[in-house]
Amino acid sequence: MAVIINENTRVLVQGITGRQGSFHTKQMLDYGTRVVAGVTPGRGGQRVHGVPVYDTVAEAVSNHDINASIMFIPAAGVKDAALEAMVAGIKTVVIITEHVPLHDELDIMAYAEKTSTTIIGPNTFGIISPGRSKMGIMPNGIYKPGPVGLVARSGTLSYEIAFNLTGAGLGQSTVIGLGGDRVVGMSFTAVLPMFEEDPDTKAVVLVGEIGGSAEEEAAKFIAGMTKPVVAFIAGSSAPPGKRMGHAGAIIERGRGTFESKIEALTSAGAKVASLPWEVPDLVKGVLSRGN
Amino acid sequence: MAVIINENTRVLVQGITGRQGSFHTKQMLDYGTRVVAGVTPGRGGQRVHGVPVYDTVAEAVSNHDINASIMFIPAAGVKDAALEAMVAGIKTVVIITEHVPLHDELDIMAYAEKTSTTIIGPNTFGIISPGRSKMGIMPNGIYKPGPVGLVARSGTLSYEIAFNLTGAGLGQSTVIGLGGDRVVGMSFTAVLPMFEEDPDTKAVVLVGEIGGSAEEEAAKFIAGMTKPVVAFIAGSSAPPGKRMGHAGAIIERGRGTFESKIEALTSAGAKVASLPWEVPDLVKGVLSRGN
Amino acid sequence: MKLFEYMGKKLFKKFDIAVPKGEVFFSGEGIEQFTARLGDVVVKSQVLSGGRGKAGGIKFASTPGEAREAAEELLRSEVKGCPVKAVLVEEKLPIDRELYLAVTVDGALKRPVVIASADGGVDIEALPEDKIVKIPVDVHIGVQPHLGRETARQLSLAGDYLKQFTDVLVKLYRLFRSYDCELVEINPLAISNGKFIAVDAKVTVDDEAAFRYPADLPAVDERTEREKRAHELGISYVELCGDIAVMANGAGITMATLDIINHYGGTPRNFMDAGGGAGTEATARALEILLSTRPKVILANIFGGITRCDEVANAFVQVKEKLGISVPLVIRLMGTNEKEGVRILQRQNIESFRTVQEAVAKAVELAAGREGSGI
Amino acid sequence: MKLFEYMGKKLFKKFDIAVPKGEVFFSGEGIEQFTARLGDVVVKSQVLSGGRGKAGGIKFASTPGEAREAAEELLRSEVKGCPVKAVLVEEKLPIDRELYLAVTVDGALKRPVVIASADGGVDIEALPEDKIVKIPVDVHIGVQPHLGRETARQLSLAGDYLKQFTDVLVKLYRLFRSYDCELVEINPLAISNGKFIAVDAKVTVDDEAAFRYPADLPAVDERTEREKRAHELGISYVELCGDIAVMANGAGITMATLDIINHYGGTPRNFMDAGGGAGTEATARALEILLSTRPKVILANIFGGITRCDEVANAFVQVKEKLGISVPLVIRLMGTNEKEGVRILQRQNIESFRTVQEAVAKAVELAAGREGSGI
Repeated sequence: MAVIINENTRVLVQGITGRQGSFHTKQMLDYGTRVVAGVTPGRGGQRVHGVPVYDTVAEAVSNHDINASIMFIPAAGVKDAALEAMVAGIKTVVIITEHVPLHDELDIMAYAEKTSTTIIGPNTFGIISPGRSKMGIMPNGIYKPGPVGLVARSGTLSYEIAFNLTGAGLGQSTVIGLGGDRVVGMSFTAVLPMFEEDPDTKAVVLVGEIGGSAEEEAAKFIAGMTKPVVAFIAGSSAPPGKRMGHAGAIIERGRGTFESKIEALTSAGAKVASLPWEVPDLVKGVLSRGN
Repeated sequence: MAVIINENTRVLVQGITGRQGSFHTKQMLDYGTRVVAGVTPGRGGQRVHGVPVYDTVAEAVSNHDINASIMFIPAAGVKDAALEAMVAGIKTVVIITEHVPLHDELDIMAYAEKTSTTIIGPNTFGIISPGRSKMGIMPNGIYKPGPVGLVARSGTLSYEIAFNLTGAGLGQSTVIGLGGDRVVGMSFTAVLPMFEEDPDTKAVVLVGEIGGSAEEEAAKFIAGMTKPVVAFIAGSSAPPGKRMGHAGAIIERGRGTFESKIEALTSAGAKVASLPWEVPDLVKGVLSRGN
Repeated sequence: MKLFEYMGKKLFKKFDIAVPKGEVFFSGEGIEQFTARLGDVVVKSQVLSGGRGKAGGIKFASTPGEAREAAEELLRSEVKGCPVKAVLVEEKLPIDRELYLAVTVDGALKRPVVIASADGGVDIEALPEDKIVKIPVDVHIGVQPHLGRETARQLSLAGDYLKQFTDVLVKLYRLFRSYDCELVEINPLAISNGKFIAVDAKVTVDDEAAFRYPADLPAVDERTEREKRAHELGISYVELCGDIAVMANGAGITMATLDIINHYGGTPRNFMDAGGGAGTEATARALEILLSTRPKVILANIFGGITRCDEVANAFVQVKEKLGISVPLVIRLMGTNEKEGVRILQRQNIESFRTVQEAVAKAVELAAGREGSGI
Repeated sequence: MKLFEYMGKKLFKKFDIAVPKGEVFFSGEGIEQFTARLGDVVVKSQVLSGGRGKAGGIKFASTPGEAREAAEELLRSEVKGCPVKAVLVEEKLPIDRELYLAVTVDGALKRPVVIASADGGVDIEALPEDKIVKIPVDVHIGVQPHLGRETARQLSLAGDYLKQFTDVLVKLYRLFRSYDCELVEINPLAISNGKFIAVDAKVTVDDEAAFRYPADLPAVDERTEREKRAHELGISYVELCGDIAVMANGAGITMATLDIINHYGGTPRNFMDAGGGAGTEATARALEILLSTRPKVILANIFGGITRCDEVANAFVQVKEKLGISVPLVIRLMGTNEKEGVRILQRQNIESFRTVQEAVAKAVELAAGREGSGI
C-alpha cells in the first residue's frame, strides 16, 4: 500500500530536459519509479534517459496513462506548469522548486482545491515509498521499506532522521516532505489520516519546526489516532522574533513557539525527541508497546 | 418528491425590501413557499410580510437553516449577491434578474462549479413544484400538481404551455425555467436526468427555441430515457441570421436551426408539437401509451 | 456593441498586440501627408458588416495621391447598405502566413473559449471542424501560457512562433476580460517578416456591461432611432417586413407569437420582447415605438409573470388617450393581476382575449382586411 | 521587502485609498513652505520597525518653524537603532475613531485573510482574539463587496461607514494582489470628519516576486552588505552572536544544527540555509561570507539531496586554494555523490564526518580551544 505513491504510480516529469530534471529523472528511474513521460516546451520528440519528451502536458497525457507529475521548473514558471498539470487532469503534483512567489502558491492551491488535486510542496524534497517509488530529490540510499510513516516540513532534517531510522533497522512505509514555504499543498493534518488508514504504517514520525501552527493543528488529530506518533521539532535555540530562512519561523501569539509545540504534541500523547538521533529509540519503544 | 425544491425547501430572498422582492415574497408566501429570511444590506432588523431581514447572507444563515436563495437584485449587483450566497454555503440559487453582464455570468457559473451549487437563471421565471413550493415570479394560478415535468428556456412561453396543460387536466411535478441568457446555470441536460429519476414525474415537456445547441444536446440524453418526452421549439418563423432578443438566437453552423432541433428531437424519440396548444394532447398520448 | 476595426486596433495597441502602422480618416484631408512615409498602403472602409473586401470596401494604393483618391471614393460609397463614414489607412505588409485567433463565450460550457485555426484570412464559419482548435478557459485561472502553448502545438507552430502566438493569446484574453467582450477576433493574425501582427480586429463588447465600460471605450451606435429608443427602454427590438406589429414579454413567447402569426397566414412587422416587469411607463413608450412603424394591427401577447397585467392595460389606456390609436389593438392578457387588467381595458372598450389562438386569429383577420395607416 | 510608510501611502493613493495630505523630506529643506498651508502637522520618522511613536520617532508641530525643527531633530536621531533618513510631514487630522484593517496570508488555510478590528491604533497582537475579525478570501473571486459588508457588520459599522469601509477593503485587496504583497496593513484606519482615511501604511511585498515587481515599486534595502550578498546568492542568512559559523542546506536542518550546537554547549555565529541545489560557485561565495565574519570554526552540515556533495567539496577546495582558510573547517557530508565529495576533501586533507553528532561535537571542541582569527 504505502500512501499517495506506490509501484503503480505513473509519473510525468515537467522540465525533464533541464539540469535538475534530467539528473533526478535518472535517479528516480534507478530507484524504480515508473517515469513514463516528460515535458519541456520546444523539446517534444527528444528522449531523456529513454523517457519520451512532449511539448505540453496535454500532449503527454493523451499519449500515456499518467497519474502524477513532478516538476523541475524555475520559480517564475511553476504556477503555469502546476496549473497545466491540473488542467490536464493529473491529481498528484510534486513541486520541488523553492523561491516560488507567495501569490503564485495561493493561485496553485486554490486551483488544487477546485480540482481536488494533491499538491506536495513547493520547496520540498518530495515523497518516497521506499522500495516502491519515489518522486523527489532525496538520496536513494538512506531509506528502506518498513513500518514507519515519516512526515516532515523540512527536507534535509528528514534525511537525517530517515538515515537514523534506517540505521536502527526501522524502515519506512512512506516519507513525505511538506515543503518549507508559508503556503504549501499538504499539511500534517492531511497526511496523518492517510498514515492512520494505511495498513503498512505502524508508527508515525512527525518532524516539525518553530513558526506557524501546523504542529499544534496536528496535535489535535494525533490525540485521536490509534497509531503511535514520535515527534521532533527544530528550533529550540532560535531567538524569538528572528526569521530563520524560508521556514517562516515567525513567533506568533504564543503559538508557533518551540514550547507551545512540544506542549501540544506531548499532551496529545506523542513522544517527543530532544535531538534528532533519539528518534529511532523512541520509535522502537512505541512499536514494542503497540504489539 | 418533485425535483430541486419541495415543501421542505427553506428559502432566503436576497433583495427582499425592493419592489419586486417584496411583491414576490408575498406571492411565494401565499403559494406556501417557506420563505424563512431575507437580506437587504442596511435594512437588517426590518420585517417584510413577517419575514425577518438581515444585512448579509452570512448573518441570515447563522440565524436560520436555509438551503436555497432567490434574488431580486439589480443586474449590476447580481454577481456579488450570487457569490455571497455561495460563499455562505447555499447550494440552490435562483437568479430572476435579466440584463446581467455576460462576464458576471461566467464568474458566477465558475464559482457554482467550484462549490457544486445549482444555479437557475439568470433571466428566468424560476422554479415551481406545484402544490409544494415555488421560487420565482410565475403566476400562482396556472399550475397544479401532477405527473408532467416541464423545463423551458423561455418564461412566458412556458406559462402558456403550463396553462394549456393544466387546462387539459395535466398537472406538473416541477416546472423549471432555465433562463434566456447565453450563459445560464442549469441546462436541459442537467434537468432531464432529474426528471428521469423523480418518481413523481411520468412524462417530460421540453420547451426550447432556436439558437445554441442545448436542444441537440438534450436529444442525446432523451434517446436513452425511459420516460416519454414532448417538445415544442419556438422560432420556426425566424429569419436566419437575425438575433431575436436575449435568446441568443443566432443561427450557427447547421446546429441551432429550427430544423436541426426538430430533427434531433424526433430522432431521439420525442414527440414534437408544431404549436404550443398541441402539447397537452401529445402528452396525453405518450402517458396513455406508457401505462 | 460591435466596434469598428480602427477602435478594436486601438484596444489591441493598448494591450500591446502588434497592429500595422495606420490611421483613421473621416475625409481625404491629411491622407497624403500620412501616406508619404508609408509606401504601398491599404485603404479599408470602416463598416461593421463582414465580407467588406468582396463588397469592394477595401482598396490598395501605391502613391499618396492614389491613397487619398481611394479613401474619398470609399467615403462616398456604401458597403452592404451601410454608408462609409471612416476609412483606416494602413501600411501594406508582406504576409508570410495567415492564422485565425479569437476568444468568445461558449454558452454550453459556460466558459470563455479560445478558437484558433492555422488557416486564417477566410470566413471561419466556412472552415471544416477539424481545421479549428477550440479550447475552453476556466476564468478562475484565465489564459495561462500553457494554454497558449497547447493551442500553438495543435496549430503546429513551433519555436519562436509558438512563443509569439502564446504572447498574443495571453494579451487578447486579458483584453477580452478587461473590456467585457463577447468576442475578440483577429482574422487574419498574420506572420509578416517573422512577426505576428493583427491585420484585422473584431471586438464586440457586452451591452449589458455598459454601466462599467472603461472610460476609453468609444461608443458605436449604428442603430435606427427606433432601435435606440427601444434599447434605452431595455427592450429587444428587431424590425421585420410584415404588417402586424407585435409586442410580447419574453424572447420565447415573442418568437412563438411570430410563429403563430405565420401559422395563421399573417406577417409580423417586428420582433419586440418588452422584457419582464415593464411597468406602465415603459410599456407606453414601447407601444409608441410600435405605432411609429405604421402597422395595420398591433398585437400584444401578455402573459403576466413579473409583468403585471394591470400596468400593461394602463399603458394602453394612457397611449390611447395621449395619441389616439386609430390602428386596431388586439390584446391577449393573462397572468398576474389579469382581472384588474381586463377590467381597465373594458372600461376603455378595448377588447382582450384569454388565449393566444383567439388573439392571433383576430389580429391576422384584421390585418387582412385593412391598409396600413398609422396614427 | 518592507516599504516605508510614505511609499506605502503612495501605493494607497494609486489605489484610491485616502491618506492625509503629506510629503516626504530627506532634509529640513522645503518643510516650511510645505507646512505653511497645513496648520498643525505631524512629523513621522520613516523607519521600518514598529512602535516608533513610543520610541520618540513621531513629533507634532503647530508652526512651519517648529515642523522644520522637529524634522531636523528626527533626521539626526536613531529610532530603535535605525538612523532616520527620511520624515513624512502630514496634516494633523481630527480623529473620531480608529479601526484596524489588514490583508495577509493564512498559511494554514492557504488563502489570503482579511483581518479587522473596531479597536485600531494599538498593537493588533495585543488585542484579545474576540476583538479581531478574520475572514478568509478565495482568490478565485477575490474580495467582493459582500465580504466587505460582512466584515463591516461584524465590526458594527452601519450605513455610510459600512459603504466606505467596504470600498477601502476592496481597494486594499486589489493592491495586495497587484503588488504581490505579504501584508498590507492600515493601523489606524481612522474616521476623520466622517471619512475613512489611512493614517498609517504598512506594506510588505514578497521578495520572491521581485522578478515581476511593477516598475513603480520603490526599492528598500536596509540589510547589511553581507546580508545583501547572501540574498543575491539566494541564501537565507541571519547574523547571531556566537563563534561557530554554520552552513547547512535546508531551513530545518540549519535550525536543528544550531539546536545541536547549543546542546553541546557551543554558540552559533549565524543561521545560513544555503538552500537546495547550490553548485560549486554559489557554495564558495557562501563560504566567503562566513569567513568574513571571522568565526572560530566553520561548520558545514551537508546532507545532499538536490545538493551534490562533490560540488560542495569542490567549493571548499576552491576557497581554500583561493583565500587560504586558517579557520578550522568541520564538514559533515552525506547523501548524493557523497563518496566523490569525501574523496575530493581527502585529497586536500580536509576531514569530513558522516554523522552530525561527530561533526558538531568536533566543532564545539575546536571553538572552545581557540580565539577567533578569520582569514
